[in-house]
Amino acid sequence: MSLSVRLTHRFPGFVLDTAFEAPDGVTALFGKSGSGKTTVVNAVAGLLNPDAGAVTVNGRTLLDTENRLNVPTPKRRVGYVFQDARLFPHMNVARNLGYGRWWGGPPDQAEMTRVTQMLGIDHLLHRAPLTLSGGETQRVAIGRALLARPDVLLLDEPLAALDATRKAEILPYLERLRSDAKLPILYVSHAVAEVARLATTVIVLEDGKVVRTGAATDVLSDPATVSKLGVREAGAVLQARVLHHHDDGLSELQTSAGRLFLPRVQVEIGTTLRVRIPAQDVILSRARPKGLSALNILPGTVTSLRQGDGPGVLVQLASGTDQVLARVTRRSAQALDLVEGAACFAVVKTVSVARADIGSDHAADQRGDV
Amino acid sequence: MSLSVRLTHRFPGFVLDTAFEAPDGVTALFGKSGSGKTTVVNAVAGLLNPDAGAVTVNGRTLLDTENRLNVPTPKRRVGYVFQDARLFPHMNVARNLGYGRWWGGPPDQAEMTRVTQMLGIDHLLHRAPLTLSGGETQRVAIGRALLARPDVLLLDEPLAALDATRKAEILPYLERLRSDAKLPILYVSHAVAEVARLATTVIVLEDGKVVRTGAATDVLSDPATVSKLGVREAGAVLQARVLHHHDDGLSELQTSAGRLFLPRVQVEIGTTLRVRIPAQDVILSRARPKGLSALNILPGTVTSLRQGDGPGVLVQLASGTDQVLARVTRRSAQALDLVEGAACFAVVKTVSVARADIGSDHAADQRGDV
Amino acid sequence: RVTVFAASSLTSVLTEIAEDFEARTGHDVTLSVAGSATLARQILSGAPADIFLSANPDWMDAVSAEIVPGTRNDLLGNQLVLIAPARAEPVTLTAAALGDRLRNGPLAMALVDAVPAGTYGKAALRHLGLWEPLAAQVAQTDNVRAALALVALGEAPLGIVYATDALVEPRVRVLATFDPASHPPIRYPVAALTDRSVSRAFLAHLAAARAVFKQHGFEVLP
Amino acid sequence: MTPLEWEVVSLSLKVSLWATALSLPFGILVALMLARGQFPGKQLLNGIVHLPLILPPVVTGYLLLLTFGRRTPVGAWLEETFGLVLAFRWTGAALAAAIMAFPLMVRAIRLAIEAVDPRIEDAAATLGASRLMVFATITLPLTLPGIIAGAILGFAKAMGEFGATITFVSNIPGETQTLPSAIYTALQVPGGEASVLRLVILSIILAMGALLVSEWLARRVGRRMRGS
Amino acid sequence: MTPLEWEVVSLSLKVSLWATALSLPFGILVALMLARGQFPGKQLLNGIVHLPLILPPVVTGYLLLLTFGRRTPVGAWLEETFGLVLAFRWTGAALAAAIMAFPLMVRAIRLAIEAVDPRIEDAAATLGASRLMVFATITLPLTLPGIIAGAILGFAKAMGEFGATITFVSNIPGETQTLPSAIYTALQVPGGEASVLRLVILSIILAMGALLVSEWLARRVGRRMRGS
Ligand SMILES: Nc1ncnc2c1ncn2[C@@H]1O[C@H](COP(=O)(O)OP(=O)(O)OP(=O)(O)O)[C@@H](O)[C@H]1O
Ligand SMILES: Nc1ncnc2c1ncn2[C@@H]1O[C@H](COP(=O)(O)OP(=O)(O)OP(=O)(O)O)[C@@H](O)[C@H]1O
Ligand SMILES: [Mg+2]
Ligand SMILES: [Mg+2]
Repeated sequence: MSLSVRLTHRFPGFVLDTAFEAPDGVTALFGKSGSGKTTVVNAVAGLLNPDAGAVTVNGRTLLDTENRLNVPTPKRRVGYVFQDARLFPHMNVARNLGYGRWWGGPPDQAEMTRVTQMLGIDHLLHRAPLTLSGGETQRVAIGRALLARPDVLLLDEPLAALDATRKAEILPYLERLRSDAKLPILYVSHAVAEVARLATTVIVLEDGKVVRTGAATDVLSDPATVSKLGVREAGAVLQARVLHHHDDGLSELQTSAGRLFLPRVQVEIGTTLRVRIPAQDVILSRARPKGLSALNILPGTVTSLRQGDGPGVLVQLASGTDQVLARVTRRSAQALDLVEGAACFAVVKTVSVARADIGSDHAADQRGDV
Repeated sequence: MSLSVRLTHRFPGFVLDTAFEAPDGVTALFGKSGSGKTTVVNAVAGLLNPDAGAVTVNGRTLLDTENRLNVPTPKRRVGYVFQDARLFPHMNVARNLGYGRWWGGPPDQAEMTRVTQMLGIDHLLHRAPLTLSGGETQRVAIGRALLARPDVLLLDEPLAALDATRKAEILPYLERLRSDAKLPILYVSHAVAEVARLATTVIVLEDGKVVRTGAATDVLSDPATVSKLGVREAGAVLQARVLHHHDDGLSELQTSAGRLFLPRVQVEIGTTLRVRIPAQDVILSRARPKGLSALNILPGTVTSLRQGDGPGVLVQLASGTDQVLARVTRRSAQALDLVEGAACFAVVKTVSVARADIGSDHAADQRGDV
Repeated sequence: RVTVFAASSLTSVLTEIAEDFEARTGHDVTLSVAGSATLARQILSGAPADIFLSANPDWMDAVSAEIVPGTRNDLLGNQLVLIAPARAEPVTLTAAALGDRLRNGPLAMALVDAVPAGTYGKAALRHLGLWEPLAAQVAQTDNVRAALALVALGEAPLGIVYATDALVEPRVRVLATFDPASHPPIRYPVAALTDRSVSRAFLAHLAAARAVFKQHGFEVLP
Repeated sequence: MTPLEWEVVSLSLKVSLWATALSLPFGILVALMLARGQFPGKQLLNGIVHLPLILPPVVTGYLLLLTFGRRTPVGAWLEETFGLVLAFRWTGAALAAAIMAFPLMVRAIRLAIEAVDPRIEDAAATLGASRLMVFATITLPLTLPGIIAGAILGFAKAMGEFGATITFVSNIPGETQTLPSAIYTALQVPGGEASVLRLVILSIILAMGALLVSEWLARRVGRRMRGS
Repeated sequence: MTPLEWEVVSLSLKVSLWATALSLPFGILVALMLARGQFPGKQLLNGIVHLPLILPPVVTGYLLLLTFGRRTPVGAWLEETFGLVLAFRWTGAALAAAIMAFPLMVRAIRLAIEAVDPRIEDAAATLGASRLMVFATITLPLTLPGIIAGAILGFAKAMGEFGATITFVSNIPGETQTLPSAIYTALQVPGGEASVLRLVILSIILAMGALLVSEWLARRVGRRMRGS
């Protein structure tokens, strides 16, 4: 078990009562504002002493209130990116970045350069934190946590203040950290795309309670979770193996349901990836459509239809051994006569499979598939 | 002119040199982290004294360095939601919310209730700011600015810390403010969906300079802007007039290009709306496709093709008097033989036109179309 | 009610006399004690004092413009003594013997250029040819009581104070009394500052309280 | 407590409380000017405020006597205009204590004002608060811990002030004889150690009480900020 | 300056500087304990620290004499063990000045420590810094303005200290005669005003210089934080 958390804590007017076990990799903490995400992360970092509970990271017990065990924060070796960046105001950016180094081994100049360039903060090294912009501050905070070479990363909405371009630069780095350094990561985010790309496990919190927990592939393609995530965020995650990189910038992948064409992914042929297909980006057709710009057409069978509050219907297809989710209107569902067991085709635009939704599959890495 | 800004200011290593004029309504400030957005907003609020420049809001000159005019901040009547919330730590939430009231007229209990309920902070009124979660803090900051009944709203990434559901509750409120209260709004955001929904005018900043400025409809459907926005964010904005509300939860709208079916919009029949269609959600077809779950099929003619860095091509269609953007792969573009002047059909899923991308058209309101 | 400004070295004796005066006449006596310099300056600034008792004629001279003509007279005299902690051996008044004694600590005196007991002491030592050899070992205190305390605590092996002070401190013994001729005469002048009957009554009472002053070791001047 | 001791104690309390209460507004004002102001002579003001700390108390007392004595123009003017006599009155003792305590008070408050985040004040300004309003509703409340610290320092100093007080207003029982003066007087009496001890213990008890109250107040203020 | 004045001035500076320098570490420690510690007797410690402020200086000096005099166990032990004699030495004057300045120092530093945002310290702890490291690298530097303020208050107080010093170590020219003692001496002589004035002006110049240096230091520290 990479991460095991059991916590009860009471604030006036709010009760946290959670327990979850997460395997190696990225565990996403998901939930509305005020649902208790930061509270959980603080307890893992040792900044909050919960009324009762136990926390184990990679087999190391950090907290066990029953046995009166409570490893102090500095000994927990967490790399925490706070929701409010909390830079040290009296140190310049370089000294902020170097602060955690002393117990992470000797300073590694190459790593420093790599991280600051990736975060686009290499020109800010001599600046005082108070003069940084919001996004710059958050990026320095990320760098500071990464450079401390922690045993576990706690990321509390690390990318909220950043633009899409910058996010797209930071996410692959986190992904590599997860895979190369085998660093367990607890990741708080509102953005399903980020979560889907990174997370092995998803925990959904509501009012301090865990309402759903499981493998990212399952949770994110479960229509029952959709209401927790918001309509736009539903989508299925498929496992796909890279077959070929084409000259025109596309990569061809094999899923259990059929071939997929994606924008070039920078991984070796044979790698297994996790590809997220948002339900709203899928068009259904009873006949195999022709002459469309969309390259990906996956055959499948309707396994369930779920009517939401609005005009939409969430259709779950069995496609090979995987599942595909599609959101269509009630009107379309009727026009196409979609019922359980009906055979149909899912049309997915190549480019609508966003790069951010492709992640290397961590479980597969572990099985030695790579 | 609702908002006219001309600023030059020099920080060590950063030069702001911007000038823009924005008509009534929401002006979106767009740009990467560190591009100078907050600096501009601070200058409008009077918190930064620029080296030189002038700021006029609704015909009232707030700053004119040449004429040594500089209205002090409290007299500027701005409602500023800061990137870092800046709640008053010694006042509870209720007192924070009430702080701006004294020059906004007598306290309006109904408005207070409306705003706190909309923001979901009515149960927090007696809490100390330090005990709030990140998102709660940001919501209180929004409420504080709104309740001050300002002459102009300055919103610096107000929704960054919030989940999709909560955003979907706050955006319509801001929209109504813009339309009902005719409040000019300067809105900083990284999220194009938010911007497209609200903004009349878009200003794109890069390294302290304005690189693009214009009506939201134009800027967001201009392929040249795409690189500034990030690939996923490109999309066209159409004007559409509500024709009918159907029983199955759909609304039918008339655009210059044809009919559109959207999830029910809560406006009166006859209202003109702004509908954003993200380029990546559009599928192209040379023949009119049949048997698809997608309800919206707009005919058009290719006016330009623009090859990006990756495998994608951005196709601009003239469709009626409007424009539609589509991102397709090079492979598809070749397969479909898409060239300038080619006639084709744009397929848009009903539900892919997100609710957040529908906004009431402010310019139309002003023309008295409603 | 009569307000008496008195040098602080007179505190205890005046308290006793004032109580007696109150008992006899029914007038309240307000006794404000501080250093003579402080009191004199206050009188010059218009302090509401009726009587001034100075520990030194100079400060009485300084306020001469304020006093009621004809009321000034030298009320008391005192003697200067060399003291040591109670168990100390006698010592001869030679530079060598004193210097020997002072190897373990200083000679405690009041400020030799400012406080009367100090200036008298300095004059006496100089007269005896002892000032030059001993000057470096003199620890000066801001009032004579502090010098007495230093000797009483054993911190200073020797001290020069008034005979009146030594009398009431059991932890010290008098080793020698300085010849009155060796220093300017020690005088406590008194004067009325207001021409009220109660002021005069108090002056008269002071003059009549010879026994009390004597009991406290003062010399009462005719 | 004997009636005499009681008189001394109540006078000391009266003097110290008035000294603290009256100098606090000025202390806040001067601290604000020093923390935030930009004006010529700022360093001069800073120096003047520190003077009572630097000079031996006797000198301060003497300067007060030279300034506010009954025969000085200022003293005469105060008496004529407000009927306020300072010299040799408890009011003068309060003035002396206030002036001696002033630098301590100003430093503590100034330090607290400098610790207030100007961004919070900016936020208040955008909400329409004038500079005065910002000060009253934001800066001042956030400075409260410093003001409490300043007040208690001032009060303690006022309770212990001796040199300036005795020089300025003498040592008149019932009018200007505060606890320190009484202790001084007792020290002049052979064998007065016992009464000195009693008075010292009284001083300590009073000051400890004030200290506890101030700590309790400061904790309350702090707790309110960190959430009920 | 006459040679005598020069002697007095340099001695005063020596005493005040040592007093400030030696008490600063203790001041920081005690301020930290009072600001952050939770231990029985905390209020007692708080009270003891304030004592020199509350008591008349003479009493403090007398208590010092009773504690550190050569005939006392503590004094004897210090002399035997470290060869350190306090009574009638400038070292004793420094001790007296340090003790009188201590409450001022502690208050200023404590106030600054209490203003440090504990969330920043938490961040340092997550980065592996032990409590001591957090204190040395985060709390202490952020407290620097308060430490500077405490040091200058302490120095100013040490420059002006008279009552406790003269009671404890007397006035020995060249050894313990500080500026305030010299000023007091001059004040006791009729007509001594002229030399008082000279000495007072010397005091003021020295203290003003120290004040300016401290203000400059504090500004530098502040500027560094707000960005070069
Ligand atoms: N010290 C406290 N006292 C009282 N309530 C608190 C305290 N700290 C947190 N809470 C409450 O606990 C709940 C959970 O807070 P938490 O910070 O964990 O939320 P979150 O899930 O991180 O939300 P967000 O996404 O807005 O940051 C919130 O309702 C918050 O108001
Ligand atoms: N006081 C200052 N001194 C030096 N540089 C500064 C100062 N304030 C801001 N800058 C720089 O000016 C640039 C613009 O800052 P600004 O805060 O306006 O960015 P922004 O567009 O709001 O970015 P973000 O999206 O990250 O908040 C940044 O590069 C920032 O580092
Ligand atoms: Mg949170
Ligand atoms: Mg910004």
